Amino acid sequence: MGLDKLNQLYRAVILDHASNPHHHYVVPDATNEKTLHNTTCGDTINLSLRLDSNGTITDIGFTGEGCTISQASASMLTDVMLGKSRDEGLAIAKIFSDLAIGKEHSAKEVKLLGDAQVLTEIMEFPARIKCATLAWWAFQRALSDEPREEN
Amino acid sequence: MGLDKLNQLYRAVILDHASNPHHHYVVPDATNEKTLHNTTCGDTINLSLRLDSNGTITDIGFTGEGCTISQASASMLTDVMLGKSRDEGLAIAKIFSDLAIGKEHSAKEVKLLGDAQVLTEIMEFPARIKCATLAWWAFQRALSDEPREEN
Amino acid sequence: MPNLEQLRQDFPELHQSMNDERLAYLDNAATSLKPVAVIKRLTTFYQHENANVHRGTYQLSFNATKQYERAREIICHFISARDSHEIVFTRGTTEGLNLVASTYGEQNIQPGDEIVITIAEHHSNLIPWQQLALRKRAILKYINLTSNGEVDLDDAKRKITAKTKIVAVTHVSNVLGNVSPVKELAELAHKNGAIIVVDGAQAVCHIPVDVQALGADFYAFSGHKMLGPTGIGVLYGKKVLLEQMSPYQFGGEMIEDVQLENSEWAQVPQKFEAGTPNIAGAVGLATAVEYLERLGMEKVQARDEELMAYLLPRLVSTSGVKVYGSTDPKQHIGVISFNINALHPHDVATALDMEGVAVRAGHHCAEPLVHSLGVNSTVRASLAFYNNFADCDQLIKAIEETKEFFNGGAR
Amino acid sequence: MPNLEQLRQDFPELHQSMNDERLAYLDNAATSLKPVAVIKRLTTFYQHENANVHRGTYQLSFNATKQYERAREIICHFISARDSHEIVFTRGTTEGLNLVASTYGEQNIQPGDEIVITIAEHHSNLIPWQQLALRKRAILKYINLTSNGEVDLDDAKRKITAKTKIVAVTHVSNVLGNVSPVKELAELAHKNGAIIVVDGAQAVCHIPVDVQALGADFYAFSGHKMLGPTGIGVLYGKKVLLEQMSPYQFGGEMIEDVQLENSEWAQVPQKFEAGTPNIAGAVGLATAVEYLERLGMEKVQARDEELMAYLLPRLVSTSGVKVYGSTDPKQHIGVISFNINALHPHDVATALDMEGVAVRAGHHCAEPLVHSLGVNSTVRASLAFYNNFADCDQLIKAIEETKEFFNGGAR
Ligand SMILES: Cc1ncc(COP(=O)(O)O)c(C=O)c1O
Ligand SMILES: Cc1ncc(COP(=O)(O)O)c(C=O)c1O
Repeated sequence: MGLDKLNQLYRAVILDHASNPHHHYVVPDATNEKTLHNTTCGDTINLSLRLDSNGTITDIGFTGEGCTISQASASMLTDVMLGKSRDEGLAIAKIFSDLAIGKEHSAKEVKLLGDAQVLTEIMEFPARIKCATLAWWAFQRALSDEPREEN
Repeated sequence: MGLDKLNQLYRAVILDHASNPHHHYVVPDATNEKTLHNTTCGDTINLSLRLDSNGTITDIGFTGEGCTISQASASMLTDVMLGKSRDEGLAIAKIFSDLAIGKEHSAKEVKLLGDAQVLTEIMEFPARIKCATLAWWAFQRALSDEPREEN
Repeated sequence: MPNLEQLRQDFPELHQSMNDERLAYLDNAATSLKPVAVIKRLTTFYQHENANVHRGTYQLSFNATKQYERAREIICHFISARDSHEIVFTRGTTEGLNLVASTYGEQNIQPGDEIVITIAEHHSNLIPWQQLALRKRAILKYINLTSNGEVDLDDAKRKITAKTKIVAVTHVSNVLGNVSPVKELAELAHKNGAIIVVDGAQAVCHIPVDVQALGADFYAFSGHKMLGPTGIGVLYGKKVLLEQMSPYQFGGEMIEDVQLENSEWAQVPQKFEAGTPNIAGAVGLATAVEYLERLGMEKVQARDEELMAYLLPRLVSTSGVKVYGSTDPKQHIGVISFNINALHPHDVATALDMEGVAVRAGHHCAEPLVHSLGVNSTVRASLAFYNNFADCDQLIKAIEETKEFFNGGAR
Repeated sequence: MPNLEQLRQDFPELHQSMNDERLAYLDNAATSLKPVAVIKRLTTFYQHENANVHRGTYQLSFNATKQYERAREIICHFISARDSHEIVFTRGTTEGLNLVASTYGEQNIQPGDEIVITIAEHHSNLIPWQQLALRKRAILKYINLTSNGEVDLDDAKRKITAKTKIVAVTHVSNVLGNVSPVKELAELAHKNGAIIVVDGAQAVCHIPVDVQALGADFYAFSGHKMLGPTGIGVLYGKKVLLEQMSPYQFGGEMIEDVQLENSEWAQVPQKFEAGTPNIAGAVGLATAVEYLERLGMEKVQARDEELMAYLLPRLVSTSGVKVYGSTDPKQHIGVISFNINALHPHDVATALDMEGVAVRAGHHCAEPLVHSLGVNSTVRASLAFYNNFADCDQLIKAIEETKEFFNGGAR
């Protein structure tokens, strides 16, 4: 197969986000926050965001170490989520998680993912799905009410 | 194969010992004693004996529930051991245990086993070796100095 | 159910001899035989798909992980669990039950609390609770059986109280073959704020199991008793319980993060699967389950009942034979325990062995139950759907010859 | 050692493709491939010899027991243990180490006691001790490594003191591949009245192991990393220690006698093997050991060294590649960890995967060690005697192409 197929995974937009990630910071006065580890490689994503009283995401950022895919994915996520309501955000994150486990969504829904649409190609590289979804899970966990271990 | 081969295992002498076991009692004032379980079938053998100050076995008896083979073997053991010294007894028990795990002994040594010589045929019925050796192990354990769980 | 003789072709071990006689394998409760499909699956896995799971970044390893997790899904469906995260792979029933006692039990049992089991339990569902009770200064109570060998529900109502924290019960007895009233016991347990742990070792290969309908909080079983490989088993646990529990073993795969001084646990079920699991075992077990599902568990059950309806009355009416437990074949799920006159079960088993009949003699790792029958041991014949009437006939004939040998000829 | 190409024929998985490329399987430290002999042995066992062990009163079961116990003898001989009773079958290394921590550790560690491990430990030989220390309010100390990645014996002398009760150390590092000075550490431990527990997971398939010469009190390893099936492993323990220890799990096979209120344990090793063991796994592992013994572990080691002497300098001299640990190939027993420029190991592994090269990327379940290298993760290539120079060349070539892809073309 060789490396040609890699071009499909490492699109220019992905490499751009990875080398110049957007919102690469910890949100000051964050209302919600979650750190997740990718047990496969030891990578971590910390996602922090601020919800205002209307439930709108007024700031969002990420830090942590990771591969091209996980960094790009987190960067794309922050772009998409900024300014969305909590519920809109969760709905979009669910679309992404669903695609990652092979469920179908309409083209209209997929469009909501913004740049992150390109990551759906990741399904061709199943070993990397976890890298792509880590940030989205962190987002869901940060906003969910689960009384689970908070970092 | 059928049951013909069974005659080889259940010799008349074995059936005799099993139905009319010798020394089937707990030795009063026993100096040494050991109960062993056959985990395969839940059978037990209690072996008790009295050593006098010269180290001679002046009485020996067994109780417990078991199959034809284990009862007959215990009965034969008591016959052989009565009047022997501790060391002679242990040497004879070792011959029996050795035969059970496939080691060879001279015809002269095997003769020391008395009626129990017939049990060496048990090697043809490997699943029953444990039944035959239980009493002999109990004898060894009763006389050994191991500080192991005493019953 | 396909043609029976055809089905028997699926089990190579059926077609061999033992002591130069036709083999009648009637020790299925100890371990089942394996169909060709399972053996082939193992071979293919080891030849072409073998790789470690979870941490792989290459195709082979990803595929192995997929097969392993697919096995979880298949088993989840087979026992009607809600979510494949509720399926923990273990070595077998024994490990599953120990896991619950050492984690849930260790965390939740206080001095004075009560653990209730039945007198019919296999040692694997008895000693873990007994030792837990001893460690915690808790009280272990035994539910009695009726004279028929069935769990006495009236006694259960007396024994299960507000002090009870855990009820542990076998789904099907490995000595008498009867089915416990798991649903009723689960309701009793839950009404009293306790959980119920079910030992399904003897059930899964014989009757359809629906853990949700049963109300089981935990349900443990072994692959090797249900056509699968050795060394693999399953612990089902309700997700909310599994999530509360601390890990059982520590090592690879079960942690999110390790610091020098402490560690953060992974989510269920990985939290309970430290180290490299029995990957081929899980994959082979999935094939065994698919085999059973293809037959259909209702049909498997019907076939078991047909065989038992044939064997039980014949055994009961053989002179000198005492059968333990119910006289209703439906209360003998695959299992009959019996004794012959004054013959010791071990002597009987040796004689049957000479006639090619594989049965077990002993206490069947259920000493309290066997002692409650007034004996030290029994002979146990246990059936699977791939047995046939000829196997039953061979057993009856061998029993007749055994009686003759010990009472007539030699004795 | 027979003809190499002939030997490679013994491993079917070597001869397949991955992502349409020739497969270069360089993840042997995660799990080894299986020779035909082992796969065939499993097949034969399941087809014709399958039965439960220990309690059988019939021929088939007796034979299965004999095979299972014969496996114990073979393994006893392989690692030069004194007595096959010192061989406990486990699921793998992780379970073996947990067993020691939960029994010997639980019984012998008091508040304030010290447990000493090295910074290089796999999580399986770290978290059990960490958690034991937390439970017991004992102190966990880490021996540092030299800049070469080797165990710093001077630091060991400082850390192992009269307060030390347990020293736990890996025989061969799964990240750097170097050999720990087990003998010296054992002497230090014993001089201070402590015992030493050795993680042999990465050693047994590469170098001759003599547990007595090493002075190991416990030695744990996994079957699946040494040509054997998954789900089976071995814990060696000195008999006098095993005899003092309480059981690990409770159930069938491990008791002498069960009363309603308490139980009497069986002798070693049965005391530690509750429930039906992985019978086929043990039998298959014995075949794997016989295969290795037929080759001869000295020859296996020589072949490993030959491959490493070829690969290491080539990798070290590839521009942009940083190899961790020693530059001496003899201190890379089967294992090399490296990184390429600023590329993330996971991205590298995906690229190598596309080229048919199976390697691992991550912390290799040894986070403290990997962090001590100043990184979060590495790429790890690991060899076995059935690899060849073509595999090494394929890795080097794929690295070159990967660099080009990320630095040239796309990036
Ligand atoms: C050094 C070391 N210790 C322990 C283990 C754990 O072995 P297993 O996963 O077979 O229990 C491994 C393998 O992953 C290892 O490399
Ligand atoms: C009712 C019951 N529970 C538990 C077990 C233990 O199963 P395993 O030995 O596979 O752990 C058995 C089988 O021996 C059984 O019949």
